[in-house]
Amino acid sequence: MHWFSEGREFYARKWFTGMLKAHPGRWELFDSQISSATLFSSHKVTDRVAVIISSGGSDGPWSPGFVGENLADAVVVGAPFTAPNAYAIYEAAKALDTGRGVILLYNNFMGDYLNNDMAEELLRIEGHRAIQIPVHDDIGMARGESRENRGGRSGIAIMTRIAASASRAGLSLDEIANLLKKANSRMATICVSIDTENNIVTFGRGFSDEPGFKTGQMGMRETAEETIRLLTEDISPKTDEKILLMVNPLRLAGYDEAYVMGNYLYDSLSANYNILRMNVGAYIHILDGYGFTITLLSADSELRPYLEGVINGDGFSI
Amino acid sequence: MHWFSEGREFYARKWFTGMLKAHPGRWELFDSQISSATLFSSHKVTDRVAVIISSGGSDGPWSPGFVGENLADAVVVGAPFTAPNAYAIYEAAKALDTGRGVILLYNNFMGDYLNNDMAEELLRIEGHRAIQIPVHDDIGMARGESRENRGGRSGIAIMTRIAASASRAGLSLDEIANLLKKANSRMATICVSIDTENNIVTFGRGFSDEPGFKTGQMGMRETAEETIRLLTEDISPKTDEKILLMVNPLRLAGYDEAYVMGNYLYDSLSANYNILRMNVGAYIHILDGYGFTITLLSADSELRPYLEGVINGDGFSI
Amino acid sequence: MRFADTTALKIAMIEASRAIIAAEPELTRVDSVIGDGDHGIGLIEQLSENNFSTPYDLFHAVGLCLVKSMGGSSGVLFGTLFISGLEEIKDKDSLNGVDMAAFLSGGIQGVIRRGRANPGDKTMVDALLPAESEMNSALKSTDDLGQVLKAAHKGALSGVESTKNMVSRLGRSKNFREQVIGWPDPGAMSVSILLGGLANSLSQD
Amino acid sequence: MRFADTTALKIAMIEASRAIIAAEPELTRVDSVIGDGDHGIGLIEQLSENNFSTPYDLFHAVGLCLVKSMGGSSGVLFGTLFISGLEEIKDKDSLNGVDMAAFLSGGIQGVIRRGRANPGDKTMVDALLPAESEMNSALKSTDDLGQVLKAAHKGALSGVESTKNMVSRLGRSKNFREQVIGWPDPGAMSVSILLGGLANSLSQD
Ligand SMILES: Nc1ncnc2c1ncn2[C@@H]1O[C@H](COP(=O)(O)OP(=O)(O)O)[C@@H](O)[C@H]1O
Ligand SMILES: Nc1ncnc2c1ncn2[C@@H]1O[C@H](COP(=O)(O)OP(=O)(O)O)[C@@H](O)[C@H]1O
Ligand SMILES: [Mg+2]
Ligand SMILES: [Mg+2]
Ligand SMILES: [Mg+2]
Ligand SMILES: [Mg+2]
Repeated sequence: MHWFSEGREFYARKWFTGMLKAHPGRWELFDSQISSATLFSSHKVTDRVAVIISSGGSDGPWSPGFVGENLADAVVVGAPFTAPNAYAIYEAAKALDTGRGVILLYNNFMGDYLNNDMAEELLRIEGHRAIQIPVHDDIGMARGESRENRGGRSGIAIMTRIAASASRAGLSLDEIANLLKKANSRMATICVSIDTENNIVTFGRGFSDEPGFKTGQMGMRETAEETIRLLTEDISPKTDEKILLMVNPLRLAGYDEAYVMGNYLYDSLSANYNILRMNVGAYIHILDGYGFTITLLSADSELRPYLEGVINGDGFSI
Repeated sequence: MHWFSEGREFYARKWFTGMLKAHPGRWELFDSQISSATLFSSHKVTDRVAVIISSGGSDGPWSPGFVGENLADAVVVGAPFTAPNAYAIYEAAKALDTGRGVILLYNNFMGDYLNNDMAEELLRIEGHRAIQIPVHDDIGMARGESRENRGGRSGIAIMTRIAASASRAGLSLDEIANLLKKANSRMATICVSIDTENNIVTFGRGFSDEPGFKTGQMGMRETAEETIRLLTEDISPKTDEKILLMVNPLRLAGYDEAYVMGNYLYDSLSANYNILRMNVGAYIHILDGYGFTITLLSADSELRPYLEGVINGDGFSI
Repeated sequence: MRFADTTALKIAMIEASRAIIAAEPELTRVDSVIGDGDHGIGLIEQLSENNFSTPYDLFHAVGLCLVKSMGGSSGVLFGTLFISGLEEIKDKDSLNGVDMAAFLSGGIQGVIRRGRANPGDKTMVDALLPAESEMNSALKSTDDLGQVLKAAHKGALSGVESTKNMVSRLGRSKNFREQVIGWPDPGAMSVSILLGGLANSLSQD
Repeated sequence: MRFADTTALKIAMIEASRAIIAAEPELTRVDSVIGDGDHGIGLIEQLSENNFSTPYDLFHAVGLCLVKSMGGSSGVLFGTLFISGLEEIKDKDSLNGVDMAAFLSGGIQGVIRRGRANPGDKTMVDALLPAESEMNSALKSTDDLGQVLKAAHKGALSGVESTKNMVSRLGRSKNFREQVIGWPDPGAMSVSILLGGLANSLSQD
C-alpha cells in the first residue's frame, strides 16, 4: 500500500514538505521528529482557545488538510498507522496556548488516547490548561460496551469544524469542551462496505479491517434504509434536533457514487427526521475497499451555530 | 465496480440529485434524459462567453464539481464511461449563450468528439457561435502520432480553470479559444502506476487501462525524475515560461502519498525550470489502481493571468 | 416493393429497430470485448408513438431520436446517417430505390465527414461503403426499393465480415489493437442489421 | 551487585536496550499478528551520547526519550514506567534493591493509572504485576539489587507466558480477539526483555 522507498520514519515530514510547496504561506512546519511531524496554520491564534488535532498518518485530508483558516490551528501526525508521540503534542500545545487553553482532539484509539493523555499531563505540570476530546463515533466497534469505548471514525471531521468555529466565536475552553462532548454523544458513524460483484453489504467493518456485525445481499435503497435505521437507533434524535448527514466514500468508491448513495440516504433520513445539511466528500480516506462511512450528528440549537456556512479546506469543503 | 441496483441509465440524474441535496442553491439540474444529465451553475452567465464541459460519467470532481462560481457554467454527463449525447450539449449551450458564444471543453475521446462536434453543428445552424476544444494531454496515448490524436487526461481540470477565468475577464470567444489552444499545446500528462509490492513503475497507462509504454523497478525519487524527463521532453518549456505542476492520485493512492510524491516531483522539476505552482488533488479520480497522473503546463505571460489565485470547487481547490 | 410511403417506411423502421434490439446481447458481447459494452441500448422504441406526414419527417425524427437518446459514438453517427441525406428526399411522399440510395449515400458521406474514418479503420464505415457500392450496382438494373435495400444489406454483410481481420485505428478500441482481431466491429454489425431489417420489411409485397 | 551508581545503571540501561533491539524482529513478528508491527523500533540508542549525574537524571532522560521518539502505545507507556516512580529515588546517588523496587512500583502504578488496563487484558500490565510481586517477595530476604531484579525478571517471564492464553480487551488487538490466542503480548515481552537486560547487567560483580 505505501510506496516509500525511503522508509516510513520520515513519512510525515515528507508529506508536510510537499504540502508547503503546494500551498506556500498557508502552513508552517513547526517540528518534525523521527516518528511524527507537526504542522501549524499560518493564521495565528490570538486570544482564543487553540485547537490541535492529532492522528496516525495516512487518513486523507483529515487530519492535516483540516489545519488552516477557520479550521484547526495545528496537527500532529505520527508514522503511518501509529499515534504521534506525546511530547510532540505537548510542544505544539505549549507553543499555541495564548492563555485561553487548548483543545486536544483525536480519534479514540489506544495509542492516540495514551499520548494525548500524557501530553495533557505534561501541559498541566507547566500550568497550561488543555482538555482532550477523544471522538468515539464508530458504532461498529465495542458493540454492547459503553459509548466511550468505541473507536473514532469520520465524525472527527465535523468535530474539528465545530471546535474551530466555537474557538473563533470566543467561547471558553470549558464551553468548547462541553459543546464537543455533547456532539460526541449525539454522533454515530458506520462503515458500509460493499462487495459489488454480489451486492453483498457489510455493516460495521472496523478501521483496522475488523469484521462487520451485519451482512446481507441488498441494493442501494435498502442499504440506505438499513444504514439510517442503525445510526438513528444509536443516537435517537430528539424532535427539536436537526441532523447533519455526512457521506464519506472509501477509496474504491468515487465522487459520483458517494452522491448517488447520498441521494438515497437523504431521502431515507428525511422521511422521519429534519435534515440540517448533507456533507459529501472524501474527508477521511483510509484505504478500505468499496463502500462508504456514513455519519449522523443530531444537532440541537446550541450546536447548530457552529455548523453554519461552508468552510473550505485542502481538498474538501465542510 | 459500479453498484447501481437500479440501472446505469439514470445514473447521472441520481448523482446530480444527490449533489443538489448536499449544496442547495449552488447548482440547477437543467435537464436529464435516459443517457445523460446536465447541471448548470446557479451563477448566471451575463454578457460573457459560456463555458460548458462534458464527459462520460464517473470521473471524480471533474466534471460536475467543476461547475460553479469562477468555474464552468454547465456540465453535460453521459452514462458511466459513455459520452453524453450531442443534443443535450446543444440544448445546454443554447440556453446559456448570451450572444458572446460558447466554449465546449472535453477530453479528446471519440464519443466526446463526435457529440460535441454535432452539438457545434446544431448550434451553428441556429446562429449560435460555439468552439469546441478537445483536450489531448495524455502522452501515453497515440505515441508517434500527432498531438491532436492523443486522448485527454487530468489536464482538463486546468483547462477548465483557464476558460472560466478568461471568460470572467471578458475575453471574446476567439480569444478564449486561442488561449486554450495554446495551453493545449503546452501541456502534457502521464499516468504513473505503481505495483507497490515490487516497486515496479509503469509509465503511460491509458485511461481505459491500455498498457503503458515503459516499465522499471525504481523508487520514488527516480520515478519523479523520469516523470519530469518524459513530460518536459514533450512540451520543451521555454525559458520565459513558468510551469504549473499538477499531481492527481489514482484511487488507491491517498492524500498523503500524493503530497509525498509531489514533494519529489517539485524538487526534480525545480532543478531545471521555474515553477509557477503545484496543485495536488483528486481532480479526476477514475478507478485506476495505485499511482498518479502528473501534468505539466508551461505557461507564458499570456496564460499566467488566468492561473492566478486559488479557486475552490466541490472537493478540490485549484 | 417498388416504392414505399411514409407508413410503410415507418413499419420498416420499427422492424429494423426490433432486429437491432433482438441483436443487443450479441452486439453487447462484441462491444464488451473491444469497447465499453453500451452499444445498442434503447434505440428507437418511441417511434411507434408518433405520426409522420412525410419520409423526410420520419427520418428526421429517427435521426434526432438517435442523437438524443444514445450518447457514446454510435448514437451521433447513426443520427448523422439519417440526417445528412435528408435534403435528397425533401418534398417526396414516397421513396423508391433511387430515392433511398440517394438518401443513404448522403448519410454515409455525413458519417465519413464527421467521423473522419478511413476504409480499413474497423468502423461502421467499413459496412457503409460496401453497402453503398452494392446499392449503386443494383441501381443499374432496377429502381425497386426492396431490391436496392437487399443489395445494400448484402454489401454491409460482406463489410462486417471484412472487419474481423482489421485492426482498430479509431476510438476506444484502437487502444486494444491485438485483442480486436477476429471480432467484427459492432458498429458495422449494427449497420448490417439495420439495413437487413429495412430490406426485409420493404421487399414484401 | 548490592547496589549500583549512575554509571553502572547507565551501562545496564544500554545493555537492556541492546537486548530489546536484538529482539526487535521477534517483537515485530508478534506485533504484526495482533497489532500493527511497529513495536520496538528505535528505542534508546541516544543514551550512550549523554552523561547523567544521578539515577534520577538518567531515568528521567530515559523516560522522556521514550516518549519523544516512539509514538504508538508503547512509547508513552514505557516512558510512564520510567517517569512515574522518579519521586522514590530523588536525591539518591546509587540504588539498592529496595530503591529499585520502589522506583519500579511507582512506574507500574503510573502505567496502570494511565492505561486503565486490568490484569488479564493481555497487556504489559500482565508482565508488570507479577514482576512487582516477585520483587516484593525477594525483598523479604535480600536488598541486593541484582537479586531483586532477577526476581522481577522471573515474574515478568511467567507473566508473558500467561498472556498467551489471554484474549485482548484493550487497544487495537482487542478487535482481533480470536487471532491473538496462542501469541504472547508484545508489550509484556518487551517488559521481560527490559528487566532481563537490567538484571543481567546488574547481577554481575
Ligand atoms: N470515427 C468514427 N467513424 C465511424 N464510425 C465510428 C467512429 N468511431 C466509432 N465508430 C463506430 O462506433 C462504434 C462504437 O459505438 P459506441 O459503442 O456507441 O461508441 P463508444 O466506443 O464511444 O462507446 C464502433 O463499433 C464503430 O463502428
Ligand atoms: N491501555 C494499556 N495499558 C497497558 N498496556 C497497554 C495498553 N495499551 C497497549 N498496551 C501495550 O502496548 C503494546 C502495544 O504497543 P504499540 O505497538 O506501540 O501500540 P499500538 O498498538 O498503538 O501501535 C501492547 O502489546 C500492550 O502491552
Ligand atoms: Mg462502445
Ligand atoms: Mg459508448
Ligand atoms: Mg502495535
Ligand atoms: Mg503502534
